[in-house]
Amino acid sequence: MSPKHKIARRAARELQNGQVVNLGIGLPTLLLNHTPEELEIFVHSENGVLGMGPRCPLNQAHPALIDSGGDYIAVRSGAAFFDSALSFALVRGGRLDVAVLGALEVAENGDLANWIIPGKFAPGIGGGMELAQKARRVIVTTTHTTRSGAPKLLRSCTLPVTAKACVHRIITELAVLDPTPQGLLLRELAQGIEAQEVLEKTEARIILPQADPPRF
Amino acid sequence: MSPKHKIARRAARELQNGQVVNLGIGLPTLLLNHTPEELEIFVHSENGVLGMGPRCPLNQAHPALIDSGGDYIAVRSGAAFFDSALSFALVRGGRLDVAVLGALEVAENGDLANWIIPGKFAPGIGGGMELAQKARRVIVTTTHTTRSGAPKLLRSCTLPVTAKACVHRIITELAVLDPTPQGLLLRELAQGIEAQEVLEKTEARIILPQADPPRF
Amino acid sequence: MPPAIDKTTDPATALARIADNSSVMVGGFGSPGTPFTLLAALLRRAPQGLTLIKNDANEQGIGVSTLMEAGCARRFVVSHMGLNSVVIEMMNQGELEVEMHPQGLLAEKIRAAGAGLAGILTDIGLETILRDQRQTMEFQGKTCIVEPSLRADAALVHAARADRWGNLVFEKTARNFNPLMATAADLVIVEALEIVDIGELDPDHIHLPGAFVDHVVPADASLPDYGVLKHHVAQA
Amino acid sequence: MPPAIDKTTDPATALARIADNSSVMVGGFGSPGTPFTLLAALLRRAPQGLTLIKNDANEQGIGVSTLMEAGCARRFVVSHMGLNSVVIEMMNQGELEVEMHPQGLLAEKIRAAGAGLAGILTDIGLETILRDQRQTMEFQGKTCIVEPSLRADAALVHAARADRWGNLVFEKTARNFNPLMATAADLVIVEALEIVDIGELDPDHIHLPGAFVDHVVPADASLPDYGVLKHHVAQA
Repeated sequence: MSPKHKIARRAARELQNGQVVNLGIGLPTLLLNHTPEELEIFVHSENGVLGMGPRCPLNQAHPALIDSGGDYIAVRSGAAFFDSALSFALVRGGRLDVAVLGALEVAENGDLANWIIPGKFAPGIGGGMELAQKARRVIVTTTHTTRSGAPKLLRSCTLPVTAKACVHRIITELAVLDPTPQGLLLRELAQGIEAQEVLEKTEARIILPQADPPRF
Repeated sequence: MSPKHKIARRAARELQNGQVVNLGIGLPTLLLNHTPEELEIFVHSENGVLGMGPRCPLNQAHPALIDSGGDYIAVRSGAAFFDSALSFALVRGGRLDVAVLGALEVAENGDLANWIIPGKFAPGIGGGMELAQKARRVIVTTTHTTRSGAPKLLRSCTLPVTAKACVHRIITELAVLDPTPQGLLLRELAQGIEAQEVLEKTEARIILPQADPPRF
Repeated sequence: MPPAIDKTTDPATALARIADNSSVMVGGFGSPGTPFTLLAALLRRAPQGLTLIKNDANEQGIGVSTLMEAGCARRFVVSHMGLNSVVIEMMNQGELEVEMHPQGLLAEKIRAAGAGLAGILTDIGLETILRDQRQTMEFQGKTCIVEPSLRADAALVHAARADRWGNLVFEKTARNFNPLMATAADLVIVEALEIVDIGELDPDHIHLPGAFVDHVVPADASLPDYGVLKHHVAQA
Repeated sequence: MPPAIDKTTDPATALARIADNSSVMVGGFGSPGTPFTLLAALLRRAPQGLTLIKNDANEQGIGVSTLMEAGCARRFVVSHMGLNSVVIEMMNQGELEVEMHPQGLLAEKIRAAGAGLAGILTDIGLETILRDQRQTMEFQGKTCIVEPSLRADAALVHAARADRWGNLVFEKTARNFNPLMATAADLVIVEALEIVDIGELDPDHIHLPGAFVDHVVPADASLPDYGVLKHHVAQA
């Protein structure tokens, strides 16, 4: 299993029956491939749908039915469509239980940077700032390091933040970590990974648990 | 014909094909009895309907279909229902062509007072303030004087205003008058009424036209 | 259907979290859209010191007026109560603290809370006595009134149809403040004249998605309040 | 039906009042809801110096991007343009002035204009670099960003169905910014895939009443833009 699917599979376990969930573009959308059949969640997409299903093949695609990433999707029973103002009223008004987001950087206190690299990458803000700042629970799914091996989990963000102290949990292919004011609390380790590897690949301070952490 | 119906009949002539119109509670609603069959207007009611028709008898009344005064109404072809935020977005956003309102007092510059008599009558604000301030054209329909014969068209309002300089036209059982900074411009006289009577029953300054005004 | 998805319950259970001194929004404009079943159940609980928020006061002996007549309310945020001389008298006697707003601004204040905004800037009422009681600011060369958003502990909402997860459809002029209030309270209780299974409502024509709703209870359609009030019918 | 009620016309007639240097809102989130027929007709007129306002930049060669590629736009107010490297490059080269907003705030700014509000108070972005470019104020003990409402000279709107007076129904995720923009411009032009007679739309399920609409034109359903874009379909 690829690191991304490993992350998605672990992250899918965060979701609980009845929750209203937004899955960011990219890795977070993979969660839908790993949720158990019996889990009933309502997936929100910023462009105005609650109750979206998975991406769909050409013969089922409807030209007026996409997710916020532009991909054609199906909807599940109980879905509803609405305009962009209501879509974000749901987010800012506190009715989004969980947002699963990608990250460029996460700081040990939960600051998230995922929208701009000044001078290099500035495609826009999108819905990410409101999701990060207002979802009741923010879960970051990300590879533990950049492609070149640089740490993404830092003492503090070097990039402009999307929102401060907003991340509740970070899930990487190596570990599950919860931001705290004192550093990242190591909650779980991936199968076959030792804490030492996580320490080496992380710039943020890491708080090790008393006992051996559970494996995922 | 009663003075109220005389006023309503004249006021109905102000409405033009295609207009979006709000008719205040009381006298203004009588306009619907006097509009020509072929006139196509869309009547708005604050409680969330555009395209309302006349009040309806018991056997046609629907418990979920009233106007803002609480009376059961019919709707016409092309009607739409909406929530209270959209209902007033239509008003404040500039899409209400005409509001026909009642008055306690009107000043010669177009100030309108129709919502409160401090210490005596304070049922609330309702939609009147937004209608008066934001309708593209405000027509006041009112008896020329109070029941006790006191003038209602004044140099300036003695009661707290609903909105300032908002009235474009006043229609009473005696005359049609347009507020201006210099006083009320006499535009029309009712059949059998002389300008002298209007002058006597009005406190506001009245600007008489050069020629004999048309009769209604 | 797992219990997490099925939000249907009875009025008493749904209302149990409304404590004394709570703020409670009540849908409806006049009778249509007023949650009569929920109000009757709340009256039986007889909470004290409520702040009630409704477009109007209904009429004597009807709907939200019954709570005020029974002394359950300390404060009333409202736009117009012209059809209820009893509540006007309570206000005049100082038995009820009343805060009045222009109708559309009351709707916007509630909607703003639902949309997570702190407030809105408006020019409505700027040249009236309302200005004296309101905060103003200069913005882009013009004076504006700053209206804070208005949130409540609970909202009581009436819908024509709801599915078991709380997707809502309103009917005719019974929509009014209901979908707005349903976004602006910590506890949102909906009564529906008809409760259907998930999937039976057209996703393009759901007026408010179930994410905003905590409880769904059946409206007691036998209450006369849901019928036509004869004194409001045109005389032939 | 008298002409005053029938708002149907052709795209060229409807667009004639859009002058150089106008501000123009364009509905759509990605392709769904983008008014492709109106954009194609506007491109033929080749206006100069436009300020365009849209959630996104569509994609290269599609929709609002064609106007920017043709040099018709001076300024672009947008939330995200991640699928359009051409427009990003125009921004980076200084050929296009770009103003970016969080997506929901862009929607709220437009809606606020439609509701006749001067602005809204929000805490979104308060702890980010956005704050540096925005007005802040203290309100009820908290710092807020004051966002001015956003109005345009014209709005180009796509609907699934319209009646001849402009009552509108949207479909699935093609609703998005369309009903909001239709309230927030001086000239509102709607293209509809289906135009029906007055009275054929269910009054409870009209998404936007015709009072907000100036012109209704038929969408040219033969344009490939209205179909499924294959590069966005999941690979088997």
